[in-house]
Amino acid sequence: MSGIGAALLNSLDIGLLLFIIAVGLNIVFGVLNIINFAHGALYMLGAYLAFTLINIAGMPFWAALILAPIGVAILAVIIDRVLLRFIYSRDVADSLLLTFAILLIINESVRMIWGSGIHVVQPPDLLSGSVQLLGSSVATYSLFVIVIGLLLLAGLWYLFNRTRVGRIMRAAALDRDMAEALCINTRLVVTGVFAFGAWLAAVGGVMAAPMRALDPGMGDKIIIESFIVVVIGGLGSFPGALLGAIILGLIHGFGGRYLPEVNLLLPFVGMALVLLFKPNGMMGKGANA
Amino acid sequence: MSNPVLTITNLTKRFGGVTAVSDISLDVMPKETIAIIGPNGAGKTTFYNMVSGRMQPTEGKIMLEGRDITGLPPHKISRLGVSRSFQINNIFPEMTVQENVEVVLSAYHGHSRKLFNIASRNTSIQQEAVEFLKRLGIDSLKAQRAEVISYGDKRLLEIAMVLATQPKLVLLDEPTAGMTPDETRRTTRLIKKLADSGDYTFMITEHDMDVVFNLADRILVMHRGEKLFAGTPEEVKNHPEVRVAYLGEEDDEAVEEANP
Amino acid sequence: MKTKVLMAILAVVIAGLIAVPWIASYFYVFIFTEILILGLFAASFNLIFGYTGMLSFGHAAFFGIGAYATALVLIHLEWPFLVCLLVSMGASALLALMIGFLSVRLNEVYFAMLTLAFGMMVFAIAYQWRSVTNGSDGLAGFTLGSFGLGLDLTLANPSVYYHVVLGIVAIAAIVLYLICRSSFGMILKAIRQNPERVSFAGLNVRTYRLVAFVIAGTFAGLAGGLIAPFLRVASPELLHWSMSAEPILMAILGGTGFFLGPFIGSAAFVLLETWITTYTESWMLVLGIILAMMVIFFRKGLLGTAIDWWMEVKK
Amino acid sequence: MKSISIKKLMVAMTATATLGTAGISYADDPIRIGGLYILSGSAATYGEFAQKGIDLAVDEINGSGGILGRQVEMVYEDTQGKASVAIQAARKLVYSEGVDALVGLDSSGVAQGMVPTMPELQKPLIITHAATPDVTGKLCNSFTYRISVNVAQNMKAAALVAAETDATNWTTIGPDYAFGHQSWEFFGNYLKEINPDVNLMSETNFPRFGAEDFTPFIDRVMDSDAEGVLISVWGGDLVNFVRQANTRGFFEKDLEVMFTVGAATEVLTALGEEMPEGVHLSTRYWYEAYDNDINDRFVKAYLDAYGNPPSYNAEGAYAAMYAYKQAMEAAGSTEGPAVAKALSGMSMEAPNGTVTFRKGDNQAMVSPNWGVSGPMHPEHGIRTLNNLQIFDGEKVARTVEETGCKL
Repeated sequence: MSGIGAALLNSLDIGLLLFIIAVGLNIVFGVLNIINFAHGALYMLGAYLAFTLINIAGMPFWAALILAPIGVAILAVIIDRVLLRFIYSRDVADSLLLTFAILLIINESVRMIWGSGIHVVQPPDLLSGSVQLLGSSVATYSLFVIVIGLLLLAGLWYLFNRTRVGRIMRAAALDRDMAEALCINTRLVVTGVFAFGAWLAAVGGVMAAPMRALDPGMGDKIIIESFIVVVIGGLGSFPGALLGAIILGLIHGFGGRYLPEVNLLLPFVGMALVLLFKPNGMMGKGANA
Repeated sequence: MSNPVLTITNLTKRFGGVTAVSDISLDVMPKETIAIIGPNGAGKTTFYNMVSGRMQPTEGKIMLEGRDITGLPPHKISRLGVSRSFQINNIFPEMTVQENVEVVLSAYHGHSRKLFNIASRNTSIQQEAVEFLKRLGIDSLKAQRAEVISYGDKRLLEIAMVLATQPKLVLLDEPTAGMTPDETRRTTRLIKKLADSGDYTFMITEHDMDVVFNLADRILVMHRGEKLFAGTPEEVKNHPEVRVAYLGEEDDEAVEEANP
Repeated sequence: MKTKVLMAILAVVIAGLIAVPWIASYFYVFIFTEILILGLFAASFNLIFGYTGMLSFGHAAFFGIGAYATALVLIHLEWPFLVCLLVSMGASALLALMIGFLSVRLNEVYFAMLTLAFGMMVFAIAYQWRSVTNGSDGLAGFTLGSFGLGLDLTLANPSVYYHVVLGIVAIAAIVLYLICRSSFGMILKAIRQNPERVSFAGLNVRTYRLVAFVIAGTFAGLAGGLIAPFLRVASPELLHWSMSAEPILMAILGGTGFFLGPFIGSAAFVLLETWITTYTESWMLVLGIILAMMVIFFRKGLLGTAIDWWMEVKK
Repeated sequence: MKSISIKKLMVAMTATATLGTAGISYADDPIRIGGLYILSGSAATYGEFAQKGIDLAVDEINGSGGILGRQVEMVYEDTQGKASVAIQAARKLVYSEGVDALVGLDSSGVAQGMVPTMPELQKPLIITHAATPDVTGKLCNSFTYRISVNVAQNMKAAALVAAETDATNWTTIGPDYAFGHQSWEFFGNYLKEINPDVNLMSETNFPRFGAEDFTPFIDRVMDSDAEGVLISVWGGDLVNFVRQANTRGFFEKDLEVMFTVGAATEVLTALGEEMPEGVHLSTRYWYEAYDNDINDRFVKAYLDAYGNPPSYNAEGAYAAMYAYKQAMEAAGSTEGPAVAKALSGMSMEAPNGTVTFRKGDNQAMVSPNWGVSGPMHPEHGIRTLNNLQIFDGEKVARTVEETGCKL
């Protein structure tokens, strides 16, 4: 029984981490109609910046959690102004290709700056070690990830439901025409949304840094996961991203444990099934694609 | 007279709680031109979408020459002989004007399944395409890329593509929308000529009442998804309810729709 | 005049390709083998991308399945190479039929995501089905026997293998070219520009997309069958999504609007990689910058840009 | 018009014809040696350490007159841990860069794909890291040598260590490719031979190489009846694994934990104190295990140059350069077949003592090292190894007949 409890908690921390990352991807897609292939690279940048701030500059983890995402968001503003502005009016395929190019550039830059070796970020003392919960030992840091994930979830919920900006974003994500009417004309909103998506990716990166070894391939691993989350939940849907992330977390947590022979296959089977039977995702619009 | 080309019975379309088209019945006789009019949101386009297979009706039946075509996908309905144009230009922008028609012709003649012929050397289809362009008076544009020709010419090209499928029934969705007065006159004349040739059965929606009264043998007036009245142009002109519900607003509507 | 010039250029290029083993250093035999195989892979992809307008992110599934089919036949049955290639094409055609049947119903992003999912499912199966595929290590250690048709060719000799690849890719390219300029090909181009109009012309767009998808998959499988003996290994990375990205890059680089675009793209890609990695390890950085420039400013690709430039000069 | 385009074509053709003429070397040119390592991704530190070892050897060799009076020059290519990439990289090194010999290979999967192609290249390859028994077994050939410990040798030693413990129920966590699966297979067979009473559990764990999350596998082992676990995870994966295992309390359980490549200093350096005390760690070379002049000099030079102690990968790569020096000087040439022939049966002095490439399978008779992790080293920032056991390389090796190699 303790096995299931542990797997459940493990699923939850992976799921909430994936949620933080994927919801950024989803907002960018929803409002800007851009599939941001470089989203994983921005997540990686968050982690590496945290590494520099903590291990090189000697800052505390908390400072990195604030500063690194801001740094990435600033970079996102530059990317948006220098590159993406050319392709907002074009086909989705073009944005996929351009952001793929950005991914290549960021990946290689990370390799040049930080080297291709493994780096490790220590969790803050307060959060290292483990506690007993549900009869099994759970990493304190996992609980922290879950707490931060839930806080962000609450924050995003507030943003989307209680603030004007958020409501516009959410409405725009569900209705492209409205997006065009309300947002696309406003360059500030476009840049802001892209930077916000990048900020979320980077928060995910900083959160992941103490759990994962850093290497320049870490962004590529997460981007496909994020695609799966977003597709399962529904492109452009905010609650969908949460549902998709939890489902993928469960697939990882339980699949690796109880079905290790096919654990690689399961997420993609889930993704395909959703696309086949509910192309807009579990929480997407009802209409067919 | 002969049997109707198209028989529509109790056609209804609901979106959630909204009824867009409600209980419309209509017979279309061979070689006649029937116009469907009504203010914005009257359900004309939804009606067209159901007849052409773009939307599934909620209720009702559509029979084409005695054959049930209700709910068939567009390509099947098109194969059976209903062809339509759209309010917005619907052509192949990167092809030449002539190629646009050739695509439709090769689909019609079944060439489209050929993997190893050389499309650009099919002279019979090329000649036929030019024939259709001539019929619409745009054969001089045949070598132009379709995206560069004028708006009015694009609409004529689309009509040429519609006719190229040798349809039993031609649906034209506001053929003169957005045209200059000159283009409108030219287009009306062309359609009139085609209708008078006795080769085609037309169903037309239109805002421009001059065009409607000029072309239509019969008119169906729709209002809020329902059939308000059906009759000859004369009857429609004199029908008090129609005048109140629709004709009075004509000018405003036309302006609104011409600037989408 | 124009066609004559084009034919002359093409003749010289083909003559140059035939002569590669004699005029270039030995290393370039390998380079050009790779260019031809990846060129065919990219050209097969362009049938659905450049012509039909479907952005698939799972095209490597067919490439990889072709490689695995040839490797498995060589290991277990030791059939002639030509038969291996037919098996590869058959296997990938079947897979393309299955994946395509389910995928062509969706559009744009949804199509891209579904093909990505299916492609990665094939990857995961190859990765975890150790008893057949040897898992992540892939199948290696197979040797080429006879060619088939009673031809006596020493396929193990890289120069001979290069000429075999050149011949097969040339035939495949001609077949693909004929398909592109057939009435069917014209319908595909029409579908890319306006699928709705095509269906209102009485054609089932899904059927046409499916046929195009299967043809593209089959030729990708042929390319895969050629790559396995060249690489000496059929491994899961041939099925990975990043392998699916390569024909996309090549098609964009060369020009999606032209039949030869993907081949030009393949050549540019492989040669640039070879040359740039000699000077710097940051090949991916350079590639990223080039790709960004191509997407933003030269969407017609190298070939399209070159032709535009040539037209300007002529004026 | 026509004449212009033809002229352009001529220029283009001339350019094609002069596409490099590498491959010809002259007596006073440096000897070029190609290094094939993982230089990117989660295992890239291994390539980095190997490069450091090689650079050290090359500096020493060049400083004392080079090989056959010629300087040595290294050319590296990244294998990315993929066989297809490695094979193409080797072709580039041989045919384009004109290298005389090859060293490297980190991954068993890469080695299995690459080794069968060596006779075509006609250049010798000394494997310095990849451990699959097959490449000096059923896939062996006269151009392929290995200077490092293979899985069979290391697992024989591991079985001897395991037999000393009280554990009878054994399972494994290993990367899902040749290395992980072969480690478990050889370990199990040898352990069964020594002690028929052990139970090799059918529930094994093979997470994919490069997987980020090992917790499901860790939990699975913790919930099972396992008393002993053989862990062949390595590289960045091992760093991730140990940190995640720590948070789950994996090492506090009453488990015999054996890391088959756990004493790689790359990993120990990255982990520092996070590597727990009291677990069995193996390495193919432990820098404090050998008391000889060459080792003293090597370790000191390495520490001076890079600030951390050398790993087995660094040592293997370092020794491989000296192996080439000795073989090329014995052959009196850099011709591939001649150098390969000279390597066969050759004995040399290396940091880990006298190393002999056995004639029948070209496997070097080198010793696996096993120990138990102890307190932190006061200067090197890594765990020390207690109860160090140096197994005789020859005794833990399979016989030539058993390898299946027919040379």
